[in-house]
Amino acid sequence: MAEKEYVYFPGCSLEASAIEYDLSVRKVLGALGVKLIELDDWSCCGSTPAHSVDHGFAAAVAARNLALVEKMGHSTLITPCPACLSAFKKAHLRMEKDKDFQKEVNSLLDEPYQGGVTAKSVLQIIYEDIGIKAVAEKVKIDLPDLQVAPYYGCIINRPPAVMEFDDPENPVAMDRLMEAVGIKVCDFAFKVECCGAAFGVTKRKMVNELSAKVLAMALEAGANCLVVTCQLCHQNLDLRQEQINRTMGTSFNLPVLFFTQVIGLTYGFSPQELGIDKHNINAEPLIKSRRPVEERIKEEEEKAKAKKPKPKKAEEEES
Amino acid sequence: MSIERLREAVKKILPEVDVVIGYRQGFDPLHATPYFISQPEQVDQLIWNPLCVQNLCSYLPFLKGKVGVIVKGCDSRTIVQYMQEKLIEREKIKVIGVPCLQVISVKKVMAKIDYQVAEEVAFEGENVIVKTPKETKTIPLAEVMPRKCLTCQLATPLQYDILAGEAIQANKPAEAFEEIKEFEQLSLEERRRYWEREFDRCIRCYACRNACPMCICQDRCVAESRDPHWTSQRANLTEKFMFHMIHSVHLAGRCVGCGECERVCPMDIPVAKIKKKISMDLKELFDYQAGINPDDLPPMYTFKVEEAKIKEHEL
Amino acid sequence: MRVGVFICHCGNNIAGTVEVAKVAEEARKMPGVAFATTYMYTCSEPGQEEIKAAIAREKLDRVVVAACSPRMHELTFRRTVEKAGLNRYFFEMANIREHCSWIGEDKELNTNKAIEAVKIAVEKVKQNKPLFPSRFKINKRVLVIGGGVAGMQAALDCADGGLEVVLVEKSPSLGGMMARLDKTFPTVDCSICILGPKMVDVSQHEKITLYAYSEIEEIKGYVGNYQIKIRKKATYVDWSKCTGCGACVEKCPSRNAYDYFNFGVAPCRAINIPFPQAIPKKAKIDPKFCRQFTKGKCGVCAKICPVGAINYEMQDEIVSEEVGAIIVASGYGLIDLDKLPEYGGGRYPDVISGIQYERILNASGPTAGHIVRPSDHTEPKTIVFVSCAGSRDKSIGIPYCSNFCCMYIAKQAILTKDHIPDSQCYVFYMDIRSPGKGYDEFTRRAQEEYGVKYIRGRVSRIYPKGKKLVVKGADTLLGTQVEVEADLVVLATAVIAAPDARILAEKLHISYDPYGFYVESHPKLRPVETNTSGVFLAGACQGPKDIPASVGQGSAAAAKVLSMFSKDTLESDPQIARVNQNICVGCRKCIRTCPFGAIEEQELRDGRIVAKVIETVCAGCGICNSTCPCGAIQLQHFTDNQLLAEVNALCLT
Amino acid sequence: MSYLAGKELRIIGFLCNWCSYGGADTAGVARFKQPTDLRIIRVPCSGRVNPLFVVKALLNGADGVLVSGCHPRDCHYSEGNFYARRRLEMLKRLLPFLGIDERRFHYTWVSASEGARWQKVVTDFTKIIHELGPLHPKKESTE
Repeated sequence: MAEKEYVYFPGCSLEASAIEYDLSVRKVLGALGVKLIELDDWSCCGSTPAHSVDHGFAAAVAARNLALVEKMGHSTLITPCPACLSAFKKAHLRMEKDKDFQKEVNSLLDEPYQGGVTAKSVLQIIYEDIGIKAVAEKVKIDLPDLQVAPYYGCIINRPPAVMEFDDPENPVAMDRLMEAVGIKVCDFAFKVECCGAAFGVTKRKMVNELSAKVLAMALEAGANCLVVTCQLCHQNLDLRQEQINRTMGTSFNLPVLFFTQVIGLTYGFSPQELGIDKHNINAEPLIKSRRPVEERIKEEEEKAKAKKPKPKKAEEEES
Repeated sequence: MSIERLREAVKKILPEVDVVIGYRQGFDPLHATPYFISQPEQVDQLIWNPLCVQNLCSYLPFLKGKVGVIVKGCDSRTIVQYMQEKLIEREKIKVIGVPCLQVISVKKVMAKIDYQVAEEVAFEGENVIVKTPKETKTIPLAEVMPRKCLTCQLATPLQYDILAGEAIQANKPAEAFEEIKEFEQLSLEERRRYWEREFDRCIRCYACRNACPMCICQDRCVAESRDPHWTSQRANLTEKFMFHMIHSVHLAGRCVGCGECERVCPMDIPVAKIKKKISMDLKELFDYQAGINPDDLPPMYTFKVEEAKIKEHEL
Repeated sequence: MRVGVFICHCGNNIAGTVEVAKVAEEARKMPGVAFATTYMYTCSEPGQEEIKAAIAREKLDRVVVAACSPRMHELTFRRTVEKAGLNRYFFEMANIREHCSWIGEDKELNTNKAIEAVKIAVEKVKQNKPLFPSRFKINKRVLVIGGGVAGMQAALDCADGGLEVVLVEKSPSLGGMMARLDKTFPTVDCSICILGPKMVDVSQHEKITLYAYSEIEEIKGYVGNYQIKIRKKATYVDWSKCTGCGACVEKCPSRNAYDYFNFGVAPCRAINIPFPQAIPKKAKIDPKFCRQFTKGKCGVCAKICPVGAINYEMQDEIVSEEVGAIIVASGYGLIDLDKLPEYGGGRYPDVISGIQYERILNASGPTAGHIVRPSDHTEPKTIVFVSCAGSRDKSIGIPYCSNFCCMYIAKQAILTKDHIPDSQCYVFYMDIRSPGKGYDEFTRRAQEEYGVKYIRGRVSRIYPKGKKLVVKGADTLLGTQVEVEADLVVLATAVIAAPDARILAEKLHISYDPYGFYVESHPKLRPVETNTSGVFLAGACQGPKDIPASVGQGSAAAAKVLSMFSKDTLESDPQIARVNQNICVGCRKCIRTCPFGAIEEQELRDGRIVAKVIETVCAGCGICNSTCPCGAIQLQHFTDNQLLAEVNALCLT
Repeated sequence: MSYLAGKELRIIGFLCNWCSYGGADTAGVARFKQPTDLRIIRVPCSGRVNPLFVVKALLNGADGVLVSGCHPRDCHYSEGNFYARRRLEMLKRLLPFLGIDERRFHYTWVSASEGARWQKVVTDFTKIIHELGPLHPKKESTE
């Protein structure tokens, strides 16, 4: 696979509360032969606080970073964080559509943004640019006990007109990637339901209720682990799980992993390298049964041998 | 190519046709004029040299019976276009092709000999030698080449039944519509003033139209009719402009670029320019060139349900 | 030349924003205008009398009426001037209502615009020539496209009126959507019981030729004389032999064919008869599933068939018919469930469409009328109906209302309660639309007698939870979130144009709206006519419609055809191309560009070749006119000089 | 008598009877307000519009010309707008060569049901022509 190179925007939380997401992204993309150039002098994406105050301002905060990408002579910016992503995409789109708005925003910037940058999520470039096949090739380790429910959250692919990625109601990118690295995926109805997002502080009860639902539905679907692509979802589902149990009288104990961590494990990185030990809910019991992927293949071959082919006759009758 | 071979060719086909159209000397040595040959003895007066500028094909749609015609490379596109438009029955025409690398612009020669009477004209190698009462002037052919020859790609005709001479390759750079692209560099205002200036000189003599091989309406031209009444006879710029627009639009996708219109214009108006512009656009839009392939359809008389090159225009 | 100009107030519609008196005053100054006046309602009878009187009194030889759109009243006024002894084409209309008074706010500008509109009309009318229609014979047969209830009604009415009818139905049986319904609202009587007899009448009527499982291949010609090519699709069963005994269906080993009639509620055999009351009741093979075609071996049906009707080599067949008029009743379609992902459409087996539920309710349906869940064939106790599933939803390009969902949901809820007394139905709705006769009473019965719970609000999503489906939505009356755990969810999927509606429209040269429904020639006054004379509309192909409306339109279309055919000849529109053979140079460009092949070569005595227009074939588009270099061929009433006069009126000022 | 100098410019529209003229009617019935400059000439089909009508208008005093027909494939005469599309495209490219801004001539497709679209076309086109200003500044004096 050809060497790829991307400008990388970690975003604030990946340097703090979700540092393990950053670690695992760098490990996995590294293994996939992707070179990450961290956007130098990157600043806040403007996400939630800014646009609730002023759209022009919010766009400017985001566009500053996009302008920096242009300055580096690049046209693509990738970020793991869906909130940053949507901030970039929204700013870019509105500036493109509305010339007056573009003027207004650029007037706030030292370096005007020319509109030449496409922002993509890490999930999107792994799924689309690198591709299932390349991802599968790198697998070394099998995780037989893992049964995941992929949870996409609300904004990584919505609104479709802005995000232009995957199916807005029934996204499949993570499902396919998990399957590609040999993980059992459960059919999960709550893929894009709301986890309560940033209301954790102001409306804790509501967030607990919503997150509880997501966790309950995951168990419902037969999963023993949630896989996420958004560190805010992760916070609500992992960090707050005990809180949920307390307030809702539930007793969830459901590990929540970033999809890059799961891929990382199958690539043979240790849980520590991927920062899995940083999580609140311990995933170790689920993943300790790690074994070389060859073993699984052997096992399957034997299974195949075991059951003998159906008689021709039957197939006529069937249908 | 030698005049003998041409005369042979004419003699050879004369029995099969009612008339052969060629050239002979006109009112002075510097002018050739069309010559209608029906008797063998006329053949000796037949001439062939760079003075033979006229596009003789223009007569074909209006002649009944079987006709022979002497055709230069550039003129042969006219034949092809007639075939496309079914204006001639090819089998009734005997085409005598003549290889040709250039003709000369009589106007340019006249200028060189500052409008003296030409007593003798001779061609030696790459020069034309004109004897006037005052002097004998040797002019390099290249210096008196008409515009159309500068980008000529058809040294040998596309269509012929007999080729009088050896087929030769064109030796000019291909038409790249340079002059059109150059002109389009001017501002709108400059372009507008340019055409107003040019067309203001028009005296509506209709020479351009009458010389045009594709103007098949001739005496029924709408420029002079009252029903339909597209233009009045008033001599103002608007009406002149309108006439030239009619001429150009009627030739859209049909103009074979023979340059007759410009050659015959007594006021030196670059009337071929607009047609060339249209030809350029149609080549780009429909990949079509008039007078090249007999099986083509002129683009204005056909369509595609999905037009690859035409995009919807937004406001 | 003495032109008379009549400016209409149209009550306040025009006079409100246009100074009509000023327009008349200016009109009087225009060269050639001998008389100009204003009138309150020019189209009214006294208004027309006024015109006639003025023509006589003022010796007018041309008339201009400045009023509404010519598409509205041009014909009216042409008749008026004709009654007054002028040729009807010595008349022009200036549109100062739709194109002026209704769209401009500034009275001064409107007035001036109206004055110029009059000026254009005056200049045009001065160029007008008298034109005289010729008459041509018509073929008094009618083609009906579509064998649904609207098409059958139209066919029966025409046939009873003595016309020969050619009825073309795309599917293997008559009946259309109505044949699939269980009961009909608001009377709750059995759909097929009232439709069946109609189907029989159609099949037995000696004046009706039925082509089932056939489609329109090509339509040529013009009003009064159409040539139709019909494609009879291969059924692989010789219908002249097939008795409809069904033995083949019994024995067919391929049991997983898609059941089009039942909208895939359950699979059917590769050879099948769509439903018990089908007409014609003949079997047909679906080669997509038949093993003889997929695997190249089987032949069971051929072996079993007592009359040897099976023919695997059968090919499509093209038959020609000639008719004088066409009634289009091609019906409607429904959006696919998977267009509604937020409702799990297509993903969850127990989320079904309204029409699928009809089949489940239906005694002759795949479940023999027992209400069961497609997933596990258990009886559902809680059923949720979601109205406007796709309808009134700009986001998927369907802003319109599907017309009859509110009613059939109420009906289905009532039927559900009848089938399963201990069941509970919920209906999520935006508004209850029940304007028909007895309709609102019906929806109230559903709520009051049958205890159907109506929740006003939209459903945001549906997701499975164990064996159940959780329907999550808002109750906008209580202002709360609601979640209903349902066993079965029925989506009232939006009505859309039939799949091939656009293709058919292009064959018919009729226009369709942005959604593919056919456009009637006037929304109020000409609801079954199209802008193509001789082509009429019936049923839901023109827009979502319930049964009574479709039947009504079917009869209306039939009446239009009968009245058109009450004469033996039709008047040909004289607004066609005419060649001035003295000018024509015979370049044949018009012949090449005419879309109708209405121009042919003609050799004159002097051997000149010129163009000649075939009057009955020319449709009057004028392409030839703008193609002809010397202006020899002119479209009458839209000649170069007439259009130039209009241009000059505006430019040479 | 002419358009109101200063307030309006001279804009001429050639509309096909079946689609665009109907679309303009639909807009009127719906009371969709529009600028008043446009003067409409009704033709049976956009295929009837000889490019020379547009030239004639522009040379003789029009500041803008609009041609509107049925959408491709939806022509009442099945092929008229296909010919129109080719011929008018040729003209649109030719005009600037003669020094006339190509924005002064617009051709488009509006169906009988698209009243709102018609309103937008008229409004936008009129706006553009007013931005460009009169094509014949000395018009009054020249004739």
